[in-house]
Amino acid sequence: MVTYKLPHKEFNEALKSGKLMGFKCNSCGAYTCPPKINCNECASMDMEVVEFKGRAEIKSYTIIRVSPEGFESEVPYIVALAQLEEGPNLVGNLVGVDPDKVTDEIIGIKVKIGWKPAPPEVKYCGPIGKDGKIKPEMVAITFSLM
Amino acid sequence: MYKLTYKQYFEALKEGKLLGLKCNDCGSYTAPPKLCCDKCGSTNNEVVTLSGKGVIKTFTVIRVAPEGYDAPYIVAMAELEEGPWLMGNIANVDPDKAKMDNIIGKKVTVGAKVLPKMNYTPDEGVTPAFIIAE
Amino acid sequence: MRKVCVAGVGMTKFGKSEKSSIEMFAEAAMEAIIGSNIKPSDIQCLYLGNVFGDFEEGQALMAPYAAREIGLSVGTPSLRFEGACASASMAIRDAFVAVAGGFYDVVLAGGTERELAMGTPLATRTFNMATEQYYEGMTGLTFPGVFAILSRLYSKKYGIPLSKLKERMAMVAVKNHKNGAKNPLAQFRKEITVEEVLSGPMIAEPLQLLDCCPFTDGAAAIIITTEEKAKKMVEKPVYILGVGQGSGAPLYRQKDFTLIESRVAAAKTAYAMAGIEPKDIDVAEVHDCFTTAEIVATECLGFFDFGTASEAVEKGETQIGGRIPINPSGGLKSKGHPIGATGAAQAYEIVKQVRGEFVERGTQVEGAKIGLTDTLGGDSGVICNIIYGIKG
Amino acid sequence: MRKVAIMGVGMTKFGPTEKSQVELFAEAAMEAINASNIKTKDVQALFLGNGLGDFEEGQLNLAGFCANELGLPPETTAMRFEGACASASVAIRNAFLLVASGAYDIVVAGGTERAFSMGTSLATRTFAMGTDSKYEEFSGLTFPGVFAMLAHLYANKYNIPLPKLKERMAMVAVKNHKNGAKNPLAQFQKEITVETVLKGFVVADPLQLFDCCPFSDGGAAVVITTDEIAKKHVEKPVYILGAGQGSAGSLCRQKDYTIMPSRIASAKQAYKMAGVGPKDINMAEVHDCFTIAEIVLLENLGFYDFGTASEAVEKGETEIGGKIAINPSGGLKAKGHPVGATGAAQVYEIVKQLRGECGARQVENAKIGMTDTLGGDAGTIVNLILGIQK
Repeated sequence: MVTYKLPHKEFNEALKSGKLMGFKCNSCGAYTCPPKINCNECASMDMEVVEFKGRAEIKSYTIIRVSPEGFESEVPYIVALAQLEEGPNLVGNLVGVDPDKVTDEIIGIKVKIGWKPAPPEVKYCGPIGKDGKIKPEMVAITFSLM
Repeated sequence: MYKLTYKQYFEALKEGKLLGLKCNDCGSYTAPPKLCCDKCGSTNNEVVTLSGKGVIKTFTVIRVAPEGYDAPYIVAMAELEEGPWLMGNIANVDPDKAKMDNIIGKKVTVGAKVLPKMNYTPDEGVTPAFIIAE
Repeated sequence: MRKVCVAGVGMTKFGKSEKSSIEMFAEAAMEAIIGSNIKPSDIQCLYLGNVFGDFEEGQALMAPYAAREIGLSVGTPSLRFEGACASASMAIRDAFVAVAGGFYDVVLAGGTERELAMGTPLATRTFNMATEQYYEGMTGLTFPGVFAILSRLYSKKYGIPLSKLKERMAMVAVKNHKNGAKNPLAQFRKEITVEEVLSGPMIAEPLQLLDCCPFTDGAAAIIITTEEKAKKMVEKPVYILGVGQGSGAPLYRQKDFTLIESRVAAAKTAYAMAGIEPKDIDVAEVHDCFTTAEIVATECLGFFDFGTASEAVEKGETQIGGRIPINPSGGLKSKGHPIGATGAAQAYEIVKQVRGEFVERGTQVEGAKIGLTDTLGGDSGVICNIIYGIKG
Repeated sequence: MRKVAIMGVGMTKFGPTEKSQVELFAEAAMEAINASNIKTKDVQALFLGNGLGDFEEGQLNLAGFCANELGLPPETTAMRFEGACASASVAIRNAFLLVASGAYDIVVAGGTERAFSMGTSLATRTFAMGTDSKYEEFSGLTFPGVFAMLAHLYANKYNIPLPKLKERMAMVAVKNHKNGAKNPLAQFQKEITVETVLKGFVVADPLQLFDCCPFSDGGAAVVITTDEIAKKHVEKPVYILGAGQGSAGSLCRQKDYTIMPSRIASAKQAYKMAGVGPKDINMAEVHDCFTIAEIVLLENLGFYDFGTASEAVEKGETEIGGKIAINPSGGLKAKGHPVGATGAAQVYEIVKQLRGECGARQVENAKIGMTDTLGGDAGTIVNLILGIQK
């Protein structure tokens, strides 16, 4: 049997304890984050789990003003694309910045990686508890200014 | 192209009229409606009012219900006098007293039951309600 | 491989419908069957695109119900394909492969979708399911959001000021509404102006309401068959000259997605199979789910150099009568976007274009012989390109 | 048409899991790829079965994500097929067809599902979406309900007293749990008795808890290729000898569904292509979503005359070592039923059986095996016939 070295649940648990985890490939040296079953660059399974520095640079962003079901109370919010120092990109919420005041000057800004729980009203996205709401293990990656 | 859509079929059922299609090519009846005759595939059909009478062929009592429904209730299939089978609920039997010998083979008339719009459905829900003749 | 043709095509009016997904598909399918001068019993397999039957109508397992609705026999395999917005194109491409490979002679392919009854919050949530859920879904990313991020990347990369880019994006919407106004099957049949686009409510900055395609109900279908059979069925069979399909990564793994690798790969496969180049394409229906998506698509498909497509829009090169007319049907933007049906509706348009059937409507691309469809599923998780052509 | 073979197969343990559907499929697929002695870049297409990824995880467009997860190149064709519980079998049959016709040489096909975490109420509702949503849904029909009505229909038609039929149905569950107890990947690895079944709470009269298969999580995958390529990579290729698929409409239009025309048509296609008949099949993995379902399908597939299969169960003819071993893996009942993956797990079992790799649950001298997968209330039926010799 083939087994994940770092499934999403362990990735999220590490993230909640302040650690951004991913892979370094022993074949080509590239980094993969978030994890997948093999290297994002060369598809080798010969990878080791490593802790990332957790620092990135904003490459692009948007402000969501019409939200999906479950995210109504969050509007407006910023979703951004950021590149980690190790190379991979992440999609996350830019937090600590007023969505109504953000400008294109944010592109290129350095951020650190964190997390926030998924809004409790969101459905269909993971394990559902007896109360009908999702269990708190679903998280979103966040970016905050350094 | 449709002579009878699901919406028109249920609007009529709510008014107490069971509609169906009669095929002008092979003579057989199709209900609930389709684009073509269920037997021969012809689109040469006309809308007719069916007798609304049938016989129960099989049933079950649902005791673990889907989201949005309260168990127990009876789901059954009836064969109409004109030939087609319909699925619906039996309206006038206590689910806890439903047994093969007091349900299967019984004559029924077809009415309608209306449910409020639920999640993941575009409209209110309508289903045939079978009433077992006394 | 055998030569493969499209015989008949069919499509419902797009927009709000009181009919079920299956009823809409059955109407489009019967139009295609009648247009091919065949009977339902001649069809050997059904390839159906559908995305949200479950959320929209509580209906999974759409394919066999659709097959039996139009009277195909119980021994007819029926397959539902889900590749988000590219579902119908996947179905068409797979049908092509099965006919080319000799497994089937006559197949029905297409798609259906009924979105409007869901309402905007649930529709936005369910559409968002086509992005990756574990590592990006919980940010609340929406599809307008995906293309909003793309717009900023594009503006930055090519040094086009955002205000300039936004004006050109608006011109995409204006062009597609102009075409759609002449299409009786389109959801929106009203011309709009650049000012209207730029004064619309903000959806996901910098995308405004009229940068976005609508939610739509509708269905479309085509009959795919061998060259030999098609010639007997119809006067003007349309050949499927090339197909290509690619698979993309989640957004965060694509890095610079102004250059969509899966689209470049899919288009390359299709061009190579057809033995032609981008310049040989006379007309294209491309995936303009958002105005900026059309700009980026036309570069990935090789119609314009990277970074230059927005300028080409401004110069009118993508208008009917321009260098390469894009979305003469009105595109997703104005014709509408019932996601599971979109690829089949693109095929419907291109088949009719190369047959020269839009002269009266006033949207005929003169002398069009070869046309391309481009359909994107998710944030480029699936890309499907199909090239259609007519002899002579 | 080219000859088509299966090289490697892979499968996760079935049962509740904390992994995502993509992760489950990737593990199964990598196992199949490794067992085929090929690399991910050799794979040209990925055909994935998935039933309800949207409700389960809010995840659509799964095929592309699985392709990327495995590191397949961007020009790989990746497609998701949904045919309710038959999704993976639809994917595998499509892979067979496209390899046979020469479009692809190496394809990964399989399925994934994470049904367990939905909870019974939402799972029951969403599973019921495999029935007709216009004309049947609002009766509150559930899948146990579909087969409960079938049990009443069957008892009435063949004049078998309901208590007798229920006892024989219980024996189907007992047999499948007995087999599942020997399968380390099964969700339930515990034997049960007829009494256990008849004591369970009623889900839909007359079906009780142990008449029903569970909600499961799991992934399974197979690598499908040509005869020629398979022989170069593995010692014991398993050949796909025949494939069939049928389509049916709403339950009410099927009328007396103790006879399922879509299943009969599908099996006929598969037998014809393979050039064999029901009596040539040594073992089968069949769709025992409910105990009565196994009884009825044995008749539809031609293993038994109509009305006689429940008696054959009582006589032990469907046990390992009996006349025809049915569900040596434990079936959906004990192995589990992650709907989108089920068909691939059936193929996994038949391939392992034909190769003689099943240990305690090995069917001796098996040469030809069959799979039978049902989607919805017989809306989609797929049958595959597999053999160790061409």
